[in-house]
Amino acid sequence: MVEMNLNRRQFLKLSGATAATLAVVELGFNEKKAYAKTKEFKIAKATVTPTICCYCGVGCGILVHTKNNTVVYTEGDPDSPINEGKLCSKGTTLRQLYTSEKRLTKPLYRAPGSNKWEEKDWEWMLDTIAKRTKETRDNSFVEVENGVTVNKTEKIASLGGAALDNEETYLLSKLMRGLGITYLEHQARI
Amino acid sequence: MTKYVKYVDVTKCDGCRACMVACKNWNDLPAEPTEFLGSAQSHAKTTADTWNVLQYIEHENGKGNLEYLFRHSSCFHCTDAACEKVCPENAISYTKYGTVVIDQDTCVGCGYCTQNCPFEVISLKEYKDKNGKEYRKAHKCTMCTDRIDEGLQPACVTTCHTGAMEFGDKDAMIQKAEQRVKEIKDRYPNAMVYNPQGVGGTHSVYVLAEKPSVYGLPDNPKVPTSAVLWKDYAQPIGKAMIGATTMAVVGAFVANKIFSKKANGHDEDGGGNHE
Amino acid sequence: MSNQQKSEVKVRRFSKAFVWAHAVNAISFFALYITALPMYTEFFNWLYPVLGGPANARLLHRIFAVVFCTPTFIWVIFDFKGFKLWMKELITWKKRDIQFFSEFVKELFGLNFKHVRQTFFNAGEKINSLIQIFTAILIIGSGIPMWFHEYFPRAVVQWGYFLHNVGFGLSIAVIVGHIYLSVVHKNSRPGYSGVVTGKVPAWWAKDHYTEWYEEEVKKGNFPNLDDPKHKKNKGA
Amino acid sequence: MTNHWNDLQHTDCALIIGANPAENHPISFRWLTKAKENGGKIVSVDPRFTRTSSQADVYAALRSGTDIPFVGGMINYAIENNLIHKEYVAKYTNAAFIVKEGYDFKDGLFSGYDEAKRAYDKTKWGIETTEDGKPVKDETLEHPRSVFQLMKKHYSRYDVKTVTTVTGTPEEDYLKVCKTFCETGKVGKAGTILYAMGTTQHTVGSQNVRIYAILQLLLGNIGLPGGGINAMRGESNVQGSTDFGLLFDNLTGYLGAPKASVPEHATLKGYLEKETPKTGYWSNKPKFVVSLLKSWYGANATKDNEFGYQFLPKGNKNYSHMNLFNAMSKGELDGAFLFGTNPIVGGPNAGKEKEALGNLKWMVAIDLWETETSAFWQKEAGSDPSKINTEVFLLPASSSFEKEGSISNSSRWMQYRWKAIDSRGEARPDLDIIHEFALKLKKLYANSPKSADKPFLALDWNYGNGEEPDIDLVAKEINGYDLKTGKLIANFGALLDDGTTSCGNWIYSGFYPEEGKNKSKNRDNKDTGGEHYLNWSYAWPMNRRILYNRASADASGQPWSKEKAVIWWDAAQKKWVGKDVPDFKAVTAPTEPGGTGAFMMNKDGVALLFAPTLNDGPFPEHYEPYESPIPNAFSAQEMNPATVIFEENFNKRGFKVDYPIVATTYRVSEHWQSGTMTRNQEWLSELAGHMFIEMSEELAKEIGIKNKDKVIVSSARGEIKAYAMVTKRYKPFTVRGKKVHQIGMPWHFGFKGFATGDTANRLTPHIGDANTMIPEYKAFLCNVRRAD
Repeated sequence: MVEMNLNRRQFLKLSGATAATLAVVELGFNEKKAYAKTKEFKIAKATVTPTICCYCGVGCGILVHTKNNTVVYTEGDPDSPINEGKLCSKGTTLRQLYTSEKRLTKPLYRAPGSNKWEEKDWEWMLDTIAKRTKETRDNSFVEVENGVTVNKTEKIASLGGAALDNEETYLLSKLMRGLGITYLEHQARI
Repeated sequence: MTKYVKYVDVTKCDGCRACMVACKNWNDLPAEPTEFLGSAQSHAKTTADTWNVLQYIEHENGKGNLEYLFRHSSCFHCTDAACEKVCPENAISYTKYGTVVIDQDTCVGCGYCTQNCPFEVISLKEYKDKNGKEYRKAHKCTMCTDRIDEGLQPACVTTCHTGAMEFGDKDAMIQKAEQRVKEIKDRYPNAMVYNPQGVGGTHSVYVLAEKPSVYGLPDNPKVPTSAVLWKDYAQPIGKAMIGATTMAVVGAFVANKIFSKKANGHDEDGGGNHE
Repeated sequence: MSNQQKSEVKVRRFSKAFVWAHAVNAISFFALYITALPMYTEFFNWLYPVLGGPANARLLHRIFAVVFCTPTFIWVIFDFKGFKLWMKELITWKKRDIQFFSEFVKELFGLNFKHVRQTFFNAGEKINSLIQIFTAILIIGSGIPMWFHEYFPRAVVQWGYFLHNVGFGLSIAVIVGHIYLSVVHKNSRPGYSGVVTGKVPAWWAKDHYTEWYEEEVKKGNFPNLDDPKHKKNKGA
Repeated sequence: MTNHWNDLQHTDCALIIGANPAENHPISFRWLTKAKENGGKIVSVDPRFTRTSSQADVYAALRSGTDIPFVGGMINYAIENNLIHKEYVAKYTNAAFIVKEGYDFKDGLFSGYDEAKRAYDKTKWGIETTEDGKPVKDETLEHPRSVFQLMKKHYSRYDVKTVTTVTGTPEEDYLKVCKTFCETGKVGKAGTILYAMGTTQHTVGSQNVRIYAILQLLLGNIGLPGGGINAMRGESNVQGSTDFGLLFDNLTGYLGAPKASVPEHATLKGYLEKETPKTGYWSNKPKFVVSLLKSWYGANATKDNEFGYQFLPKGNKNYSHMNLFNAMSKGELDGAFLFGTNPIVGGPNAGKEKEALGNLKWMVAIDLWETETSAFWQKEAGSDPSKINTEVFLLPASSSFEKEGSISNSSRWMQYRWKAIDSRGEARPDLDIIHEFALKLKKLYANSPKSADKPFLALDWNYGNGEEPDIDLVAKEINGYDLKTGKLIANFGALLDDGTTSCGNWIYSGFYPEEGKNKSKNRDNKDTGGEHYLNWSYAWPMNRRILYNRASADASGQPWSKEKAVIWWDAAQKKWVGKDVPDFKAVTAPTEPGGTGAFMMNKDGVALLFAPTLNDGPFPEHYEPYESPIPNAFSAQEMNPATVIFEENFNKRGFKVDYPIVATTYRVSEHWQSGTMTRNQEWLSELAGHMFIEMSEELAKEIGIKNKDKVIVSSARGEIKAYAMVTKRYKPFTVRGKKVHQIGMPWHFGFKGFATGDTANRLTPHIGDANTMIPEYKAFLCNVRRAD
């Protein structure tokens, strides 16, 4: 998207250089490579993308440094007025959300009574889920109750979403209500 | 060259431990298994893979009030660094910023530094090379000297949100510390600047809320006398002695040649006129 | 005047056990020396690759450290008498021992000197022994806390480094002299076979350890060199 | 939050109660530390001496579940010592309103209570009105039935002695808190109250928040910089997800979901009439509702079909979390979707919730990790897989920086996240998953003639042609369009109820006012005055940073003080000007009708000291928790009389004889919620790798436990094993002359991830607040013994 690129360019202009310039101002010197180094500077040539922390509700700005298709560093966004480049322990480790060996990388399916996961492809998973949803909805749908149009199913629940983006929560809320689901809850309640 | 100091005001620290993970994140340090220590503290002290550790201390002060104290503990970057002194390979050196760094290529993992650091912040780590052979390297906080080179502050300072840590010109930071101690004397009567002169001052200067012993810090740390005797006396004298003996032997050899020529015809065995 | 003529008669000076103990001691000492040398001075850093890297050097050093501790036991177990004699000698000091030194210096530099009558060990050897015992204790004693630092207070470990260093400096100084005298110096060179085979030329033993030699003669163990049948080329 | 994070630096006193921001919202302490440097004070009130307490000027302990006595006593103190901001109270609150005869309060019960239903008839708490429906007022506040006098009387019972014997707070500490915080009642001073789940997770959770608000209103602290009442959100977008209607009872933007149980809701007309107040900003509700229906049902929403109103599901009961699991445990549910949620660690009485999952026929979990919940059928969970017939679909989701989109923080700032990297493995953004799932369903239902399928088929779903939805189209739909011109709508002020405008969430409308101007992407961080950073991101509503900021000025429109000025009436320009977007009609002069209605969202333009809308009374009143070690000192009503009590088998209740120790749960800095996001990371697991129970040295001694021992904590619901953390930071309370011990524990742990441990919620009860049904995690009874 053009707009995003523009935005990123603007960002880089404002703060990509920033980390360096800011610090130079603070330290009062800018001695480049005063002596030979054996290693390349860790975040040299990395792409920097601003994000917002996914943990608590403070909403700290974070810079994600990516290089060679992995995340090499994450740090506070010095441009964000909320955290001014500072972070807590959780925000600082955002990198491991990407790098953790525990990340799920494939859709998994557990058959009734089974004691293990099976890898499945997305297509099969979504098709099957859609089928189950339809079955349950169709079996349980109530159009009218005591003379009032209610158009609901009380046999499907949707839980969670406090970590989703606004756009996602919007679509989720719209879809679930669109299906007639009344058991619609998320972490705000608990 | 300007010397820099990491200023740590423990009274502003709220114990969030971002400094600990920022360090790991910047330096790509792995996590290590930790035991439950009976408090929020994760590691008893710094290790080869954990270059700074946040201490949590419950302390009842003179008035019987509870203080919950925190301290970011890591290498002090001493002006007279025992580790630098004892390193047999000159792998440890002072940078122009005043930081003390270990050259990983030169380090042989002997562990002399780990045993002589008055603050016990250096640790050895065992590695395996590609042939499965084990080797060791000493590790500690580098004060992110690679970042300083690029005009950035150490990762821990950069992430500290309360302003408990700052990084800057040595004199300014020391002045700041002294000023801060004055401000907090009411609340912390034992507050002090910890910049021990026994090691020539440090490049991590602390504002402590309590006496150093409360934090498990030595009151007057210094380069161990044994290390001074060893490195400043024993080793040079030893080397001189080897030199001297060698010289004596060489001298003796040469002298023998000379005298044996002069005494040609004499009994080579020396004076036969014994008895 | 050829040595050949002199070497004809040999006498047993050291037991096999001693020879072994001495050899183990010497080899392990040098192994320790070489494996530590690159750490002692950068001048010898080239030894690291030779030794297979610092880790290997450390491993070898530790293996030889254990070996270095064994000679005393070898001697004690297999030649307790010899060991006892050594111990006795080391604590027996007489006037002639002091005299020895002034003559020794002359001898060392090839000047004219006279043999001071000595027992089994001469005063020089006794000093050598004492210093080596002392430095060995120093080195072993300090090496243990260096190796097993987790079981010792830090101060002990720290002083260990110092003492190891001192012990090492002292011992190497003494050993340089010891070796010189045993294998290089013309006067003592003949005795070198003593630590290899246990036997030395009788005439040499008599010159250097007169008292001991005569005692052995009295016991009938050694030939009397003053006996004309043995006296061939001796004298000036 | 009425205010925002940066604004905390302006406070003269921050009362932190029911929260531990130093540990759970650490960056807030950047601003609180600044406040301290500016001379502000920090007061920490918590059962346990926390890291927040360590940074505080004043600390006071209170027993869990006693916020109402604690703050009620402060209200009494402020009134008795004349520390309230009287003019503010008289003008901007309903203190001057006269309550109708018939209102009464006796022995813990307000008038209108029906014991059988455990519910009040709220009409018994009416306000006297004039013939034209305006409230009758006495601005002298002297009328005996004035809200102020009734309130004064109500809280006169909360004297320091009674309060401290209930809360267990040392009297000296309590008075220090009262004195320090009530000083902010002075003009020119502002105090803030920061709270979190320690406040809300009680059977009286809503009233806890209410009583903070009452105190703040009395001290004139709402609407001011450094003031307000600030709920610190625990999740990055729990604000947004609530705004967007992920709770059963709200559509987006807090528009109530229609109910089958309310007869008027049978039609759109009836619904709008019933739910729309005549006055106040909510009188615009029909515009928001119709615009939302247009967003959801597009061309299928017409005037003739009530704009698709009938397509919406109408429930007839409370579908909240605990009811949901209760229904599940009875086998009433067949399928469930779980989007990044882990209820068998995070839900109350988690052991029972785990069992309930086995009654599902199918379950879809969308997550970054294999969670305890998605693995509930495994042996590790204590289940027998062969006996569980639930089909489980686990879909790998992208992390927050592997996709783009916006989130709304506690300050209501809507900030954009750009995509930094392609998703790990086959993970996909939730947006894509929801979209593709919707398309597949659309295909399955396509051309269905069944009337039951009509509502779903009518759902407008057009987010581009690719498999991946165009997120920009979603964003624009949320902002809304002028359907006549097809252009984006400027803001919710332009919405209409005739079907000519659409808007997915009215409170956000305005963040995307024209093409290419998604304001959540704004990154200009220059201070625009007052540290409000108006050009950084977008704050709903209307980019306002301090809610109710009209109250920062007096009735004549001038700031109460220079120090705390936010907006003021500029007579020359004839409009409100200042450092923030006015929370007021910009051109309404103070002298005009409604010109002093600082709380314009409320019907009468004033804040409610007396709130006849809550289920459990117009004034907060103290009741003991569901499980309490002590009888209620204030009345014969032990627990909140309006709380729903679940049947015994799902929720066993513990009593003091077996479980004499008060317990609470909380979070640690390094872990987040049910721990899935953090226990699956090595660095954070390393920092906080063990489940522990914090207890006082005194309790440890009594039961013979040493620090680091393993202990077993039991409640009526279950038991867990953990390390004992014996600390000086917990002290036993003296409550009504008796020693009461309290322990605390983190609730992050489960059996998956790098850091594992027993789940604290196996102990917590299935009982909730009388208004919100939020579970009472923060005060329950337990026992502790050594694990051998």
